[in-house]
Amino acid sequence: MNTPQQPLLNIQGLTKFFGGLCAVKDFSMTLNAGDLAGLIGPNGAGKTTAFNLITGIYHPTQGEIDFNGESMVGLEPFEITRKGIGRTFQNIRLFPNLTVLDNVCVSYHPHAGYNLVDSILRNHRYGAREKELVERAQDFLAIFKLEGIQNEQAKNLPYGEQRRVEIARALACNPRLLLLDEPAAGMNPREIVDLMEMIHFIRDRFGLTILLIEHQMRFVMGICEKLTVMDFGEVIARGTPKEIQDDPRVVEAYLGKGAAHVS
Amino acid sequence: MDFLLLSMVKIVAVLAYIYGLMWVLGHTKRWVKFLGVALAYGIIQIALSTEILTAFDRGLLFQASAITMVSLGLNLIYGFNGQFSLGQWGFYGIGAYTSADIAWRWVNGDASGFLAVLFGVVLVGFVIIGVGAFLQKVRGVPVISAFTLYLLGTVLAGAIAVGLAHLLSPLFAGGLGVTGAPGPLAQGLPLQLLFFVSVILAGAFSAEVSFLFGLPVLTLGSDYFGIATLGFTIVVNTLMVNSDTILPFPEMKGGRGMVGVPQMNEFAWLWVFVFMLLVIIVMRNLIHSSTGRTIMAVREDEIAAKAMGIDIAQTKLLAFIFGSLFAGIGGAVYAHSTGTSFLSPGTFTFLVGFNPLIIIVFGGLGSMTGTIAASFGWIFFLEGMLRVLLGQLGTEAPTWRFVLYPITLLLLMLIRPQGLLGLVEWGFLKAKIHPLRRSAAADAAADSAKLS
Amino acid sequence: MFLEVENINVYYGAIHALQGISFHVNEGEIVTLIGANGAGKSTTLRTISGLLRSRTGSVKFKGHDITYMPAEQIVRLGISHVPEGRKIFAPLTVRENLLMGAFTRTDPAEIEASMQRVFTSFPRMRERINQLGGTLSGGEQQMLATGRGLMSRPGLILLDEPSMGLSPILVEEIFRIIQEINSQGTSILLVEQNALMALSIASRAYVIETGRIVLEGDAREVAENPQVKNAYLGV
Amino acid sequence: MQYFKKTPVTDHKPNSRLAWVGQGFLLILAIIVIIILAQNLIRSPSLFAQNVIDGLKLGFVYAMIALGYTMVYGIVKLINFAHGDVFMVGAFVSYYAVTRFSLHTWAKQIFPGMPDWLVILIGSLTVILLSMVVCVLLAVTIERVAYKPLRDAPRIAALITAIGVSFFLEFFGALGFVFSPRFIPYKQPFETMSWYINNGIYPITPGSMPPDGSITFSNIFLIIVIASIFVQLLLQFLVRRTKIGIAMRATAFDKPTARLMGINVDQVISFTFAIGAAFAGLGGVLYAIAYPSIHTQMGILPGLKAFVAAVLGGIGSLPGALVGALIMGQAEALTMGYISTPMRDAIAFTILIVVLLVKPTGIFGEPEKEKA
Amino acid sequence: MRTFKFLSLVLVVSLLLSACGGGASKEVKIAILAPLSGPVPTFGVMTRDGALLAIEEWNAKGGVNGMKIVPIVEDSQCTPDPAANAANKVIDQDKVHYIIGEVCSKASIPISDIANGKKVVQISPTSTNPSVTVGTDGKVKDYIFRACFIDPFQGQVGAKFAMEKLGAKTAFIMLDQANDYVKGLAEFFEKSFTEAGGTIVGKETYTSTDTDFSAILAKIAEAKPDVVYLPDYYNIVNLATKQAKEKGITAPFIGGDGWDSSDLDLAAAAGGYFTNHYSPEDTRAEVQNFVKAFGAKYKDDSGNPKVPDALAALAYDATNLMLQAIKDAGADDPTKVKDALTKITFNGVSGKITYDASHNPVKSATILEVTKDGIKFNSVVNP
Repeated sequence: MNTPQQPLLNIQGLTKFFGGLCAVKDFSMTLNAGDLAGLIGPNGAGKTTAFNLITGIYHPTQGEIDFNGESMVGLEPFEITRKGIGRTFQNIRLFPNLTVLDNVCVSYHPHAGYNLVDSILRNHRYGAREKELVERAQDFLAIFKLEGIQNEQAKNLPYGEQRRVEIARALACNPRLLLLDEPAAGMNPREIVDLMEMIHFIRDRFGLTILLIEHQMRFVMGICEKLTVMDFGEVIARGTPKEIQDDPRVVEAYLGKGAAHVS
Repeated sequence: MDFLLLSMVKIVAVLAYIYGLMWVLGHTKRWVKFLGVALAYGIIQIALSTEILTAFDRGLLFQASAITMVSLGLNLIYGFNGQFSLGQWGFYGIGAYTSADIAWRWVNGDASGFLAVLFGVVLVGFVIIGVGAFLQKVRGVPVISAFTLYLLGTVLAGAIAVGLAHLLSPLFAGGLGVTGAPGPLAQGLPLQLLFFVSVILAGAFSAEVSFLFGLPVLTLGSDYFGIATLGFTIVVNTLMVNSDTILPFPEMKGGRGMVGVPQMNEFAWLWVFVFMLLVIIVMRNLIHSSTGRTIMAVREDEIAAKAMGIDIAQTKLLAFIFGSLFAGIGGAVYAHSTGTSFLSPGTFTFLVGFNPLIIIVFGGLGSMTGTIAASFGWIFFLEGMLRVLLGQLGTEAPTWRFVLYPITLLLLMLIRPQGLLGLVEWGFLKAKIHPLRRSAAADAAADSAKLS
Repeated sequence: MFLEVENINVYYGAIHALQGISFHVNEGEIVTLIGANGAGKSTTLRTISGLLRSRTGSVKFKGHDITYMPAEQIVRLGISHVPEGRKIFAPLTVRENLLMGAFTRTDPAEIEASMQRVFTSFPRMRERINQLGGTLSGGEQQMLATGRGLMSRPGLILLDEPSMGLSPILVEEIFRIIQEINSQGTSILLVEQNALMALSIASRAYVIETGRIVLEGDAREVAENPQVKNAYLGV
Repeated sequence: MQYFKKTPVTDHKPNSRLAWVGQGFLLILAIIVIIILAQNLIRSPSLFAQNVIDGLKLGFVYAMIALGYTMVYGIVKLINFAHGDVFMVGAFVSYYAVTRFSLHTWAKQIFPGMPDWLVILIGSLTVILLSMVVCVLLAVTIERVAYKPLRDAPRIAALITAIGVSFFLEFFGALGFVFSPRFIPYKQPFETMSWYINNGIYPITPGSMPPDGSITFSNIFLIIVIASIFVQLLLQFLVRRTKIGIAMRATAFDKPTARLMGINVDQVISFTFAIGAAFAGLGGVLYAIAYPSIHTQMGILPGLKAFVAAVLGGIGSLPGALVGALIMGQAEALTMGYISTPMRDAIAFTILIVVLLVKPTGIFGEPEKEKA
Repeated sequence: MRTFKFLSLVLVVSLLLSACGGGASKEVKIAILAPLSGPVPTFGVMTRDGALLAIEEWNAKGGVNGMKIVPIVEDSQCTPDPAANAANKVIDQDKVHYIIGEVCSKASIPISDIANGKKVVQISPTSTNPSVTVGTDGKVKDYIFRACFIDPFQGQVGAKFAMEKLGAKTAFIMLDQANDYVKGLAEFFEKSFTEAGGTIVGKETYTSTDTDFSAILAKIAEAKPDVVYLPDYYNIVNLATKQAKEKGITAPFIGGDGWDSSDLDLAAAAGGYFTNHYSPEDTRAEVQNFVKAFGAKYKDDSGNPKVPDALAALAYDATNLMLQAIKDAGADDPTKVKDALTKITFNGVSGKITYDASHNPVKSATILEVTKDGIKFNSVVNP
């Protein structure tokens, strides 16, 4: 475990240019272990780009990302994941033709405990470890109330279940930091309440640090302990939900000027 | 019309045979499994020995088996891993020529082919592991540089292997005899054992070539990868045509075709059956494992796979290597089971190379059953049924064979673009359906979660 | 009625994205659909413009049933869809983009006149006329997309998230232009995440949540609705 | 404030170590190629020039076929394997137009007083036009029957269909009553003339060889170059200046949005096939004139090479198709001239692979966007 | 499992049925294996037509030994696998004892292995590869014969003609490395030419799918040989000679029997010479009757009588040889037929044919000259 004074995630001066376009500009953020933080901002503000930079899908033009005291810059996405950063995607990216169980099992691959030779020979080790792996995955699905649909193809699930599978899959990577990209998109209020409970639950149960992007203010304000607001690739405010709500810049950027008099 | 009926019955029978074989392989009782496999082998072996199955059927059966292995390999690369490859036929050819040359030299009193490939395969294997470990340590090496290092290592290893082979091959001279008068090692059971080894070596050789080729080329986008691999097939074919001028293999006789390739003869079905079964089992075991899941995950969504901690480059390479291994084994088995001791580059041109692709799309991408069934069905339809049918219709009709074939192809694609069997799997090939599991821990966890 | 959408159900594969949505737009008004990401706002627009098919119900425009009409014909009837994310033809110049907007029209002189009108609304476009669409900034792209949508001289414009990724000044600008377009007699169906801004210019509003309309009414009333406030600011 | 501030890493490239190894490897390859070429250039400049001219001829023919591939691929992402066979049909149509119907001299029959050169010019243009029209009809039919029903199916299904169509055209054409299985000596609508350059341009007369160090070329070479450049310019005009051309580019970029503009995407796609086929028809006639032995499988290899050229140049890009084709032509001609003829396909593909490794989407290709 | 049992039953029953269906003894079946698809369907069609003509003529005369001759045509694609399948099919399924074919050596070799193993007589009309009739062990395959020259003879004749009649001192050879017919001729031409004191000033290879020979021709223009030896089929000859004319190359081209075709481009190849089995101008009755009968049976695109080429002539001869041997043997018995073939003396279109120990025909060669107006007889060279 990292010492309290050392943040789990420390991002400094992160900048990303696409061609001439600056998608993320001098983005900084620190997360301590156990934080439940939110990243908000209008569409196109650069939030997802920031996620992609943290997870290595894009390589930053400038800046540093330290996770657990180690630099993540230049690492391949799969290496970053193996170091302990899991994520979900804005527009659900499950493996549509695989079953729910297999979707989760894929994440266990680095910890499968048996290698290629074992699987080809189907030896004892394969049998034992594969069984263990599947059982672990099944336990996991049970936590998310997905055990009944474990043999369904992911593409045949309704939206809400797909979201849950995606979160389960990300958690199966055994991350310390979980990045959730719009987990509540397309959910109805009831599902959102469930989701909020679930996020609290997984954070406590797995000892996670969570960073999420979300548009549903109800959700964000209700769940996050600290917030960072982005607009045009830049951080314009940070603080607790209460502070953010009262920040005029945020109100202006997020709701537009017309809203100023409403709230 | 009894010919038509008969050939249709043959198609159905061969599919039933495969179904039975897969069913029996998937049986939970071990003795049923072994007995069933032995029976499946035995039925055909007896039918072949007693000539109930004629040489015509035998030819179709063996060709279908060879193409099954190639197509399975391609399905692993394309159907399961999503890499559109047209290079499979090249690896098939490499396998065929490698094994043919090993065996040809062997029966002609020269062990150097065998030794060179053996040492080559082993040494290159070391090179791959060694350079791989080095690159792992250095990290962040561009693909072309990595390729260059592997290439240098391979060339070095190849040179050492050839040197060693020339040094050691006289040791075998006594046992091998000379051309026309083969010694004890070059005939009978030892020769059959050599076939076994050389088929595996040829497969391994194909796999190593595919590693070297795939390493840089797999970084290309889908269609570009397809064209690059098509280029590979064409380059391999060109080298075959010029094997006696550009390459130093006079016994391959270049474009005129290699004659005198040793044949498995009475053991042919044994080896064909064993290797086909081996390929099916290895591939099935591979797919239904953790690695297999990653292979499919890469097909489904590369970015999501990356985010789940999967090394995309390694996974693609792995599927490509295994696919090529199967192609190489298929080619090697083919070379020794044609029954005509003749191998010609004409078999390995790129146009014929579309066949495995057509087969796997027919059978259904990502379906092993589909591939196996389509391989047999396709050969028995095109080379069996259509040939027999049109042969009956007069002297002009055979010209129509390749007019009817593409029409069938078009209709099938229009009716079932997702392939005949889609994702259906038979018996043994089915993925395990895991029963619901409710452990105490899970219950407790679920309770504590209090999720509605 | 000008545009009437009745009980449409749209599926993405197994996902039931729109669950029986009905609403209408009268001639000359601005109607806004608001709701969270993924609620089905864009899906509704895509269904109206013919890119998606509803399994049930009907979409009627000026008396024509356009439920099963291909998108390219719906444009000819006078519905112009300015899609989410602008969807500028990046390899085409500004001028070519605008010409594509007028694809359904044949008279070059009139097309030229429309283009001049667009340039009056968006003077920036005139400066960039030979620049490639892909090289424009976000705000310019939105202007181009809106201008392109106007080029077919539509009776109804479907605007999907015109403020996305734009700076507040630009958002103001865009909304000013939207009002201007509307004042010239074009009806507007506006989908907007910047809810309160949208409500400030709309006459009527519908709130969509997970594929259903949960609230509808006069824009001012909707804006005052506590639920809406809660949803958009979490207060 | 510390003085030695840790400067942020600029432009993180994940792959940067040991890059010199790969660069060195490519450099050595390039140096070998340059040395071989330079040596031969010095040894016999006229032979080198001759090879370059022959390569140009080949390259411009490829360019014409490559256009069809690149346009179709650009718009529907389909490798249209049947394109080479459409090209073959073009050659056959012109052959029958000339031999059966003497279409190349129709003007003579109607206006007997017309000068010969005009008759031949009009006749040849008629023949070419007829081939183009037939090819267009054929291609549009193929598109409607075989590809359109599969537009929403997996891409591979359309590819397999394309292979099927290709087989069908080859072997249906080979039936006795359709075209013929034979290698038919092509009857040109006009006479071949050739010249040599050796301190001036002189015609080659039969029975005497041009002096040493001459560079020869023929009217066919000129026609191919002119036609190919003309087609390029025409197509550039079409896609840059005309409404349908702009619509093609819009459709290629984004089909749903194109539909929102009122563009009938199906029609645009058919139109693209038609244009590609028209140029394939023209290419077929010119190819047959240049290489006058036609048979039903004549389209396979030129088609494949043209496609490779299109990929080399960056598929979807029109200038790319031209540049790629010219590179292919030079690569083949120089390989034939200085390495070994049988290796020319192998060398051409090796060049392709090397180029793709350095620039994964071809010379003029747009880089593929990564989406997350 | 029930369906499985049912299917096996059906299989067994149908196998039994098929085994019972024997042919009537009043006919003799001859299989014609030709590449009707694959890379060279034209050769296959010509071969098939020549062979069918011969069979038709024999049937018109009452068959062989009173038995009607039934032709069975199969597509062997000029590719080993389909050729083997075709051979197996006609032998196993149709119970054929006599095979005419294939054109390409790479198809004839697998067929010959199968046919020889099954004691089926095969005459390949045009495959020149020695491996067709001689096994890998160096022993002659008893049942396999061919109707064409083997390479050395044509190569020698070509070289002799070039030196003696054309007075050539230098020659340039163009060859297709992958085609053993071409390669064989080229090899023996080179050998004879250099042995007789000539010089080979250049040797360039191409492949059968090539259409552009300019690089090779540029080298020829530079080397300035007295003759160019191009022993390939007419399709290559058409292309190469046409391009040579464009480059102003005046050296005459010399080739082999592959040139013989009604599709030879006379304008391009004019001034060339080739060795052949016969000349359609030959006044021998065999030749004239054949040309006439062929033209009467087969029409070209414009409805004119088709002129047979070397492939048709050789297939015709091969079929006649086979039938003559069956007649000589007096029975439908492959063993006797192959013995009869070794002893045969037959006056065919391509001359008087006898077989040597390696089952290669011994016959004379004709030299033909190509002119703008047609192919003219030049001289006859005897072995």
